[in-house]
Amino acid sequence: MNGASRVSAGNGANLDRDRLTMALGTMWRIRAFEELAVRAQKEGLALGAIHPSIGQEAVAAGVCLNLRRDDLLLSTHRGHGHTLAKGADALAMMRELFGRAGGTCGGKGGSMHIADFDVGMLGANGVVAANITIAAGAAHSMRLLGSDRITVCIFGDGAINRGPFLEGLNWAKVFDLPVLFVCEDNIYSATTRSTSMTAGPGVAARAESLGIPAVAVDGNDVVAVDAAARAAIDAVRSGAGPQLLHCKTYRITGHTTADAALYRDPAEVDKWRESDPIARLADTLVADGAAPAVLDEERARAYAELEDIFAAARDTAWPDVAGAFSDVQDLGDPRERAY
Amino acid sequence: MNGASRVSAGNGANLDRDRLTMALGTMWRIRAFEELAVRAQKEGLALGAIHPSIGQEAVAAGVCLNLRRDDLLLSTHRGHGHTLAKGADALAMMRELFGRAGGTCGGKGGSMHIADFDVGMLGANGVVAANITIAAGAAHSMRLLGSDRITVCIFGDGAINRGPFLEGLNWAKVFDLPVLFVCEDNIYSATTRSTSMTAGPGVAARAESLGIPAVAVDGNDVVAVDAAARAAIDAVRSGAGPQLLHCKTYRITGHTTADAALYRDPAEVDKWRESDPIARLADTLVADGAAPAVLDEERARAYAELEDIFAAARDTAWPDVAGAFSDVQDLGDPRERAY
Amino acid sequence: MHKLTYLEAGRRALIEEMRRDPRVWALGEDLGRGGVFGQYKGLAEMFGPARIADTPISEACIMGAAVGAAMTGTRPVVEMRFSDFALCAIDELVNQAAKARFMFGGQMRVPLVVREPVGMWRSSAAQHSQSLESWYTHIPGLVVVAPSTPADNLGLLKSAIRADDPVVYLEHKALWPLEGPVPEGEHLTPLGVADVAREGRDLTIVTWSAMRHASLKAAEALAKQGIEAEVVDLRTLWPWDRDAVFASVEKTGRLLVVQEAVSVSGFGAEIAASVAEALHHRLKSPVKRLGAPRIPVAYAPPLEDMARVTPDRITEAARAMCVHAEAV
Amino acid sequence: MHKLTYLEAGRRALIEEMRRDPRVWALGEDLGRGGVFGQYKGLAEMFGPARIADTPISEACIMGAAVGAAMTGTRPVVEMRFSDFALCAIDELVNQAAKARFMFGGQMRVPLVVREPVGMWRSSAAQHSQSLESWYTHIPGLVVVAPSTPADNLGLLKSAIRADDPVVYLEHKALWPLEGPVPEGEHLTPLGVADVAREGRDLTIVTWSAMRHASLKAAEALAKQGIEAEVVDLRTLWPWDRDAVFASVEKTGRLLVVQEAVSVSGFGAEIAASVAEALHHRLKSPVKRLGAPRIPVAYAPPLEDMARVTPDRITEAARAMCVHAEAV
Ligand SMILES: Cc1ncc(C[n+]2csc(CCOP(=O)(O)OP(=O)(O)O)c2C)c(N)n1
Ligand SMILES: Cc1ncc(C[n+]2csc(CCOP(=O)(O)OP(=O)(O)O)c2C)c(N)n1
Ligand SMILES: [Mg+2]
Ligand SMILES: [Mg+2]
Repeated sequence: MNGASRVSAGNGANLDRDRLTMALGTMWRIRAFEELAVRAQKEGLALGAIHPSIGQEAVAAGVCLNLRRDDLLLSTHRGHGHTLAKGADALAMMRELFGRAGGTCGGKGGSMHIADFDVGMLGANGVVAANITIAAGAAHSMRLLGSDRITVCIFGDGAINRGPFLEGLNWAKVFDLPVLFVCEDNIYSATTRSTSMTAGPGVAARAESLGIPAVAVDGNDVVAVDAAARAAIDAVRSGAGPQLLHCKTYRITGHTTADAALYRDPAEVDKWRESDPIARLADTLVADGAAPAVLDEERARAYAELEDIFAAARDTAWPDVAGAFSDVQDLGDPRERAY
Repeated sequence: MNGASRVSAGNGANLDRDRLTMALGTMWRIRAFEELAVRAQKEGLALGAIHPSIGQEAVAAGVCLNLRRDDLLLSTHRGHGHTLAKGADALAMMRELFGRAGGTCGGKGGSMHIADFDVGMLGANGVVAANITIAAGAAHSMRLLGSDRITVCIFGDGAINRGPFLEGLNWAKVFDLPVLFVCEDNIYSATTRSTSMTAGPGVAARAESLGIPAVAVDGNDVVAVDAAARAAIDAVRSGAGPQLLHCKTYRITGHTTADAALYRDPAEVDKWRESDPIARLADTLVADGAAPAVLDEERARAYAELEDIFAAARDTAWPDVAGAFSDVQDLGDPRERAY
Repeated sequence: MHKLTYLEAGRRALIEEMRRDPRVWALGEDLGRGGVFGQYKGLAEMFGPARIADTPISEACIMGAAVGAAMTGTRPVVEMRFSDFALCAIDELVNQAAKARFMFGGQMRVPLVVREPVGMWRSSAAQHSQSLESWYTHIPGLVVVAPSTPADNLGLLKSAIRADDPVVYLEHKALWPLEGPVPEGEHLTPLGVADVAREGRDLTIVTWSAMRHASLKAAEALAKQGIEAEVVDLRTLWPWDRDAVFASVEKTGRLLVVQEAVSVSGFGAEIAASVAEALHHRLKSPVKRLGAPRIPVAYAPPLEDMARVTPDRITEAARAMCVHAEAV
Repeated sequence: MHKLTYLEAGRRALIEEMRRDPRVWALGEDLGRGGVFGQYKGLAEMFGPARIADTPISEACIMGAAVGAAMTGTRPVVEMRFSDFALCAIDELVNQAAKARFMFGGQMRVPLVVREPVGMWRSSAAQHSQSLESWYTHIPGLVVVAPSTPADNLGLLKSAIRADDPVVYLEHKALWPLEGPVPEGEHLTPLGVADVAREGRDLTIVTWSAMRHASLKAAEALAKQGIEAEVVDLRTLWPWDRDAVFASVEKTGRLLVVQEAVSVSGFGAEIAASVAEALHHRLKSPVKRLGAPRIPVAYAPPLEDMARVTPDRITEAARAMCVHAEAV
């Protein structure tokens, strides 16, 4: 029944060292971004809720390695990593977290609504599972327009119990659309262990019951994620219809920066820390003969870049208040009846 | 994958002739009710939309044979048969269709909102799939109250593409509730062949992907439906958690009385007419040694009863208009700001 | 001018816009067989199943997919069958379609039209009779349209499809068979502009959708009593035509809002409050709203009728306003 | 009297009612760990996981299951986390919970309470900041409650749980930490009764939820200018306390409605229209509404603030009404 085939890790296979070094760089940039976002929140610079993806970087990096710049990506409330990996401008993103001018959304959206249409990133979403149907529609649109851009939709393990998961996957398969669904399974939905609220064997079985091929992969092994994503995306591109990738990973931080996550066994966290996706990739590359110094450079470059970005974002002005009234709609006066 | 086990028809097994004669009577009553409802609509007596269940009687009869009067049942827009089989008063139902005083809902609901809480019939529903989550809640309530009443929820093949199907089944399994889900698969959702809009192998596979055992059965064979329902309901009663029954049947009429169903191949309809569930049961009983005259009596009794009911309903007064303002809510004046 | 029904006018609008703009497509249940009321009859044959798309019974996904499609370069026309079923897709419409452009800082637009047949239609009962236009007028980002005549169903639907905002387009089920004159050539009714359906000096009736016709009947009855009512059909509820309404009320000094929806927190409250705020000193009598009581719509005709605003009820209310004012 | 926060008062209400009535239970995401704001802290330990039920992320099923449960003898308290997510469960609330009793001819009732935290809470942005109370007041069958103080959050939540109607219970996120005096013994605030939070002779401010506090601040500022505002906190929006509002406006001759929600088609329109209809001739100045512009709530604080009705804005509007009226 639980028929998701497993792609084993890439260790031992022929490694494409350049490609993986790029992935390492991406992962370090995500890690640095998230750490600085957490710091920014402590300092009152990042506003609203921040959902860090520390520990989950291999999913973003591994999937997006296989996407074209003009492919489409939809994400979740925990979307910084995906957005960076898709190629969005990190300074604009940080400015958005700080609510500043020049943010990806002009400061109107914040962390949960980051989008960068220039790189095909169609948005985080504050509503769990909502992007699944929107992704189906984006793929539908590409079909109608005769475009070969594919759509990738990432969602969490908690999202698979909401109706749009069923409706969106069914839709994608009925219309045989070019979509890759990625379940980024970090074991928790907010403070709840997702398995306790999830009937049956899980996301892959659900996808298969809808006729959508599903593959489960170690989501902390970027080599494996890359390989599985490549296979699934090749299938999508070749017209085989929607595919699903189940990436098993772990949320190292609390649900938000405000969540101490006391409901978890510290031993569980420790165990997963040992499976840090960045360290694992570095080990793999070193074992393959890469020079540790080169890898350290990736790290150093990422933090240097992000520290600069942090400072630049902090020094950016607030957006003009007129922005509160723009981009609402063409018709009608948004100030109507205002105070 | 499509692992729904199949219960084969009862032919050849030891038949409980009394039980099946009762089923025959129920089926004839449903058939007669529906035919008179159709006639009533032609004559302008039955109002609103009427969704007849002609040809589907074995599902209602076979499932409800296994229910206690105090068990709970939730139905669909096509719910007359289920409601009758659960034991509701046919005259009150006909009055409801005519919008008359003494209708099951006092004339406020009509065909799509028939309910009879006295016999555990918690309602038809005008919103496809909506009763699935309500059924989960009713079962949840029984659990909390320490009651041993089980809940049965019937829905159509079109309902399995709506979110509440996923959410309700997942919920039932997560809380391990005593519910039987029955998919009454009549091949069509309104004018659409359901398979064309349904990804994957179908309802049983979807249930199984949620850890819910599923059985498929010939829904035009009441012996088989009875046996499969009994097994599933025994499992539910014994605490095995939710179960699903997939009954394959056919809608002989159009979607509503207003639908000529020209989108169907007449040969298809003819083929299914040959599989009429009432005729099949009668044949089975005769083959088992029952006297045809006794069976004919069931038919005659049903039509005689329903003709009387038709006349009685027609001669019933409209409800008092004060009813438009009652049963709205305890608090507040429903006439507030009225014209 | 030739004659078309309200239904045929909507159908013609869609055909014309689909011919004009290949990015326009329609999606909804049973569209391939013409849709539940026949509004899409023959369109699948004309444009093919890709552009007249049959969908699963998945209102949330119909709306969500339309949002995704509208964001990415096509122009979906969503069919919700009954406006009541749109309640299965409210997150998609309100949290997504209406807000996306703003949340994302104007990176894109969401040019979709949601067709939601509304209103009472004999014995459709509580889950198939609602009119929730006031909800949508409350949501930043949405345009709300409620045509009342064949010509307007042609001209407004075409304008709605051309608009770059998400438009909630409320056709009234009871109006499908209504016949009326429709221009033969290209006909676009501008969004946000009311139609003065009848001129009059004594009181202003502001209305929309099917109530336009009830109001015109009432106006005739009132005329026989010497009261000349001006009937202003808003046509677009957001943005509504303040200028037309205010000009009329300045002239007549009396405002009666007539709506089919539940009166409490109905859109009539917005109109009445706006006029009371702005034109208090010009009013010869207090503003007044007519609408349904705060009850679900019942199935039995005599009970259902208790939820109806009828020409008689309008006439009576209007007369009371005029008579009363003279007495003051 | 002792002091409790608004959050603790709600928690106490639920504890008291769950102790009193074994049919009461609560369901929602993360409740076992206290809920997203800590409103349920310790309750799972107190009442067990069956009565403080953790649920999947399935808002539609949370609401639908509550409808089924309420129909069959238990009394669910539904937690929606943010009122915005209730938009995923609107069919269940509006087409099912609100209508079932009526559609089924009064065979049963649907005694459930839906807790929906509302309102702006710094930088929560467009999908976590909405106030849609006017929607619910428009729906026959629903009761709508919006407490503004700890004592009321205790007394109203208890009354809501005891009511046999479905109640939409709107707590304001910004009020969670607000401290205030709360009676020690059994405390029930009746539904449908307003609270005159401050007496005054010059104008009536009708408000609810967090805007009570902004209005009281404004009233203080106004007092310094010699204007005495009466502040009427509705507490229950449906049914709202017409008597209290009308009595106050008859006294002051001026009505200012203050709401956090979008003003267009907000509940303030219902209040303003009702007063304009009934008390036109008693008004010294036109009715007036304050509310948010018709914009989604932005993330960046300076932009977010453009959606806020502030004490200054209230003071200014109230002053203009009083001054203007004197000039007339
Ligand atoms: C419809 C909806 N319900 C509830 C929430 C509140 N919420 C935000 S994130 C979250 C947990 C989501 O879990 P998962 O999908 O596994 O994603 P993760 O946070 O683990 O990345 C919840 C319940 C929401 N945003 N939307
Ligand atoms: C949410 C919703 N969408 C659409 C409809 C309109 N509708 C009524 S019945 C029906 C077909 C349902 O098909 P199925 O579930 O197979 O039941 P059947 O009519 O075949 O018994 C549709 C689409 C509805 N009532 N509710
Ligand atoms: Mg998760
Ligand atoms: Mg069917």
